[in-house]
Amino acid sequence: MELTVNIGRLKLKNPVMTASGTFGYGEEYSEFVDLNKLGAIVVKGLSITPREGNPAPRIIETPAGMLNAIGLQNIGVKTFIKEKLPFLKKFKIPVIVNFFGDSIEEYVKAAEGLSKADGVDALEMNISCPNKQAGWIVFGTDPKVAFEVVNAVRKATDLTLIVKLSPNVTDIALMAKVAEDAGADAVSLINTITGMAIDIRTRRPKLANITGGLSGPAIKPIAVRMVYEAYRAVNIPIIGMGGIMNSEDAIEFMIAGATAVAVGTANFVNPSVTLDIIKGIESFMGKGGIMDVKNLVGGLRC
Amino acid sequence: MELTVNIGRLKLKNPVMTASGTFGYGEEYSEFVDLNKLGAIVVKGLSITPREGNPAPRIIETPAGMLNAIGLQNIGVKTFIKEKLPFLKKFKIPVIVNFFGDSIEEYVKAAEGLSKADGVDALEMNISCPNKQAGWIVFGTDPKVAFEVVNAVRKATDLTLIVKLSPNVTDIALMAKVAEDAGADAVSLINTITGMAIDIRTRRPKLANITGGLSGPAIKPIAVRMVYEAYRAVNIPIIGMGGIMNSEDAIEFMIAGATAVAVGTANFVNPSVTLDIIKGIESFMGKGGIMDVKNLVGGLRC
Amino acid sequence: MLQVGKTYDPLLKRPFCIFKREGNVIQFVYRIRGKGTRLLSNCKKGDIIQAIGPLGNSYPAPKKDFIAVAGGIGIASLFPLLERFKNKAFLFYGARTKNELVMINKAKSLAKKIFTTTDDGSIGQKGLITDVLNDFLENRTMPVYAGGPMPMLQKVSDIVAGRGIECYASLEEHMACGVGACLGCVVKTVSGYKRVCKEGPVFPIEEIVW
Amino acid sequence: MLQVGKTYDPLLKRPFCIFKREGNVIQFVYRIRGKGTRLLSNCKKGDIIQAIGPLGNSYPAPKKDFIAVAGGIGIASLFPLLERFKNKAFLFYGARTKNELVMINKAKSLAKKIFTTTDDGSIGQKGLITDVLNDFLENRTMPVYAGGPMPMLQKVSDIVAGRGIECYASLEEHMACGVGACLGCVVKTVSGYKRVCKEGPVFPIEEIVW
Ligand SMILES: Cc1cc2nc3c(=O)[nH]c(=O)nc-3n(C[C@H](O)[C@H](O)[C@H](O)COP(=O)(O)OP(=O)(O)OC[C@H]3O[C@@H](n4cnc5c(N)ncnc54)[C@H](O)[C@@H]3O)c2cc1C
Ligand SMILES: Cc1cc2nc3c(=O)[nH]c(=O)nc-3n(C[C@H](O)[C@H](O)[C@H](O)COP(=O)(O)OP(=O)(O)OC[C@H]3O[C@@H](n4cnc5c(N)ncnc54)[C@H](O)[C@@H]3O)c2cc1C
Ligand SMILES: Cc1cc2nc3c(=O)[nH]c(=O)nc-3n(C[C@H](O)[C@H](O)[C@H](O)COP(=O)(O)O)c2cc1C
Ligand SMILES: Cc1cc2nc3c(=O)[nH]c(=O)nc-3n(C[C@H](O)[C@H](O)[C@H](O)COP(=O)(O)O)c2cc1C
Ligand code: FES
Ligand code: FES
Repeated sequence: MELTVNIGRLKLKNPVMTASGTFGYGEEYSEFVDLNKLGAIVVKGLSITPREGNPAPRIIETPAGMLNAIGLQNIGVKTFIKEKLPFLKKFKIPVIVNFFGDSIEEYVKAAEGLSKADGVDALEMNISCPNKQAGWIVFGTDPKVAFEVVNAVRKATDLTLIVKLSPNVTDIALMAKVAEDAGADAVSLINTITGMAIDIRTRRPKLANITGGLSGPAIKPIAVRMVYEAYRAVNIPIIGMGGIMNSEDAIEFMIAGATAVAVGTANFVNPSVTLDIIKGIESFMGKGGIMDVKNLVGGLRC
Repeated sequence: MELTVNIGRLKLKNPVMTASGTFGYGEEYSEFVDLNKLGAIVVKGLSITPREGNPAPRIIETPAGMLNAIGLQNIGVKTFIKEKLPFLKKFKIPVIVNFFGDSIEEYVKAAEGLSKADGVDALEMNISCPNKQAGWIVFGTDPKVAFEVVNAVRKATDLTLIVKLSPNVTDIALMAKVAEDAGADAVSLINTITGMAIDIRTRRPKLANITGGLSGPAIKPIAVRMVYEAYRAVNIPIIGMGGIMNSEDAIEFMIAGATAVAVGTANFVNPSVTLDIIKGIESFMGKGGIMDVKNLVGGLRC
Repeated sequence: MLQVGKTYDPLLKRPFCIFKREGNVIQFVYRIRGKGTRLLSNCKKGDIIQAIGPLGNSYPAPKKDFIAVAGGIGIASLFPLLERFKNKAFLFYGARTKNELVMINKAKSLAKKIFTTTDDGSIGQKGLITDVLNDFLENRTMPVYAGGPMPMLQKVSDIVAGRGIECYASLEEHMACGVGACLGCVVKTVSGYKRVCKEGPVFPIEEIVW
Repeated sequence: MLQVGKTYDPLLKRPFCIFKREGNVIQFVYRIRGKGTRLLSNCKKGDIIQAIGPLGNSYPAPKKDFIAVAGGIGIASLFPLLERFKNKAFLFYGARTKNELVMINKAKSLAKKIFTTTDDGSIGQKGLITDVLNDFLENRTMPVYAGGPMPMLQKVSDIVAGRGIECYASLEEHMACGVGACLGCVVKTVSGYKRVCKEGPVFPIEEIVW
């Protein structure tokens, strides 16, 4: 049975990876998961300089989902390379580093810094971040700005470049196309959907940051639809995510058009869920006589 | 205790109405709900000519939500006026008629037809419909097209005009502003979010229509956020909806900025939920010493 | 329609036939199919669940002997008929396997004659119940009442077509409201889409467009 | 962290203190607070729920007599200490009302001395446990261990501040992963945000920025 898939120049032994920000820097879950079994690991988003993040509460549960407003807290590219990468290098799986900036310059600097490091196999750029220059409007919601920042990063790195798209847009297919045109080797979607919750007794937002990102099974129907739309718009591989809780969900994303999938919130519910998903995909393929997992990709029959 | 709120020239005895498409033409729920107790009733979307709607399956449950692809099945403006309006006229509550078209001309015709009928108190125009002229791109996702269609309808009717916004946009505040500028007396949001679900065994979409609209508690955090954003952009009243299941949810929308709320999917879960919500709001006000429900509106403390 | 859980997942009520109603007691018979019915089966004595009903129509009363065709848990829709018209039914009851022929003994005692099949032959004849029905029908023109999965109903429809046989089928479709408001549960008929929860679940079989 | 339901609502595990651990048996003591704990309380004997733990740190062992301050169900975090160091604790135990002073007799038997308050005066002294603590402390410098709601902990912090008293607080924050990966459960400390699930839940109280 063939489980391998390719994302840019990466060859994954199976299509299941972790979603950025939900799996720390890998270490945190290594008690629960044999990291060597994963398709790839995607680490928490990094910026060129460390970020403190938002005050608490940062997390609120919602029906079949959760809102988070971590505020992109991270240790910065340098400390990551020094303190976290050596641990990750011990494993025989691709390490994909998620990163962001609040200006094109910061994106480029982070990409350059990470590209020089030994042990980083690919970059995933998170463009769901507010743009300092453009009045804090999110990079990933304006096609022109998105093109510009992706293109600038493309020129700054030779690594496989994955662009992580924001779902808070009118036309996800267009944004996927823009990323492709700007030189991305793959797109990943979806990032969290902006939401909020209010404590009606105090009349205050439940999150200190007022709004946060919605993730989990609640958003899966939206995410599957967006993968389906993006798949028909681009020729580069898609990494699908948003509410994947089990192997059936993962397969659903693949049929919609995802070459690989990333598991986020589900890790919190079951720390070894990624391994269950890999096993579940294998057994689904076994039962259905599917020899190559790539045959699932985009296999939707309408 | 003051429960009344105003939407355009409508005076509602309380802020709780039904969401279009989830309460039929009122009759269907009249066994469960004393319609006279509602703030207003909003009926299923009408078009100038009847529509057959989509094949089955039209409904799929999702985690804490549901997808629907009814396909805007309706009996048409004329039959509505003849067969359904007489029943609704017997009640002492405002009847708000939701309508749509697939061209500006159809919108205008439906608005004109409904405005002439005795017993229609306000119009809610659903702009989440594909535009025949603009290559079936949804009216409500392009600010220019949205302005044009709302403005055309504004000129065609003297009734209170509510514009129902699509959440499938990058900038809901902008769309609310466009509706206001084009002459809307109020905006209602959110309509369903486009989603899909796939049967992994048959590899077919679970809905005959491929995609459908996501509603229910799953989308509440997104809806509350959008109401909050729209509230800061416009001066006309907002009717908030999306996943309201109980009075606490309704109050949350009001604090975010909604003058009134509409209850959709929750009717399916509990057919008399609207009455429970009205009672719940009253008791919340009683306990909190809130004399006027309007004092909740936009009362978020950040 | 019965509430199956107390949280928002699952969200919607589930439709079931009223199996029996005596005084204040209403009985349902159901198969554990997915997560809703599984949760329902965890209910303990004394638990309270919301319910609305009865909804929609039911089979018209047969005037003479009749044929009842049940596929699996589809038997639930036919039981009230079997009870009301004891020893009048030729019951054709098929299922995938032995233990999906639920309440087979009860059914046997109510029917005039019973024919059973299973897909795997674990009890009764091996094969499809519709094949047995087809053989039995020959020139008979008794009314036919059918409840079961769509493919079975479609076969029944083919079998009775053009033979002047009165035939009613109880349909299943995904439902949200159960009261005719959402237009979610439609079936295509010769006179357009009809709501299974309101105009149905029982339809004259010749009206259905497959 | 304990799984509280079998569906996606509620979704996340809930954090609880390990109240007692003997061989294969782990005990928890919890208050029904919202929908998760309510669901948990419906568990029947034999039900299986997922759990991960133990997670994070615990109170450092006291070297002599010590003060334990518990607010409501915050007592759960202190019990292991009371059991391990019998008759060494001056226990200050406050709650809103009588029946929220859970396991008060057990606590009494383990403590050297117990002081109780309730907000409504239904048992013990009426008022806040921190006021009683404040009076008691005077010039004493015993180490203080505190578990309870944030406002109580903040008062404890004010009381011990600048008096050279060793003081540890067990904090509560909303959690998602429980293993330090999501950065969701942070508390602001003098050296930046720290994760309650990983660097905590117990922190030297003077490190916390209120
Ligand atoms: C009018 C009518 C009467 C019925 N009577 C009975 C009965 O007496 N006994 C019995 O065992 N079953 C009956 N069914 C089928 C029963 O409603 C489904 O088995 C049940 O809804 C499955 O729910 P689930 O959560 O376990 O399955 P899931 O597959 O998890 O359900 C997911 C969703 O699909 C819907 N769904 C799944 N299967 C069906 C189906 N066959 N028909 C309609 N919706 C479905 C559910 O309602 C739910 O919204 C009847 C259906 C209808 C329409
Ligand atoms: C380290 C730690 C140890 C704890 N130990 C105990 C214990 O031994 N016994 C006990 O009764 N309670 C304990 N709590 C509090 C307990 O976790 C909450 O009461 C519980 O999560 C509430 O869940 P719910 O679904 O009933 O409430 P809801 O209010 O419905 O919960 C909604 C969400 O808020 C979170 N939440 C609500 N209250 C708290 C809280 N106080 N702390 C953290 N998250 C919260 C929930 O985890 C959930 O994500 C502890 C909390 C922490 C952080
Ligand atoms: C707590 C948390 C932190 C996250 N941090 C990041 C991040 O740093 N960078 C990023 O691109 N996405 C981040 N995400 C988004 C996830 O990677 C993923 O796109 C999203 O959660 C949807 O998947 P899920 O529903 O499986 O969680 C974060 C999500 C969560 C829940
Ligand atoms: C079955 C169904 C049919 C609907 N039909 C319409 C419609 O005809 N016109 C319209 O503007 N909105 C329609 N809606 C959207 C609802 O009015 C509402 O905006 C949406 O469902 C969000 O609210 P909820 O989560 O409370 O259901 C429909 C929703 C559902 C679930
Ligand atoms: S279930 Fe809503 S119309 Fe039948
Ligand atoms: S709960 Fe995730 S870091 Fe603490």
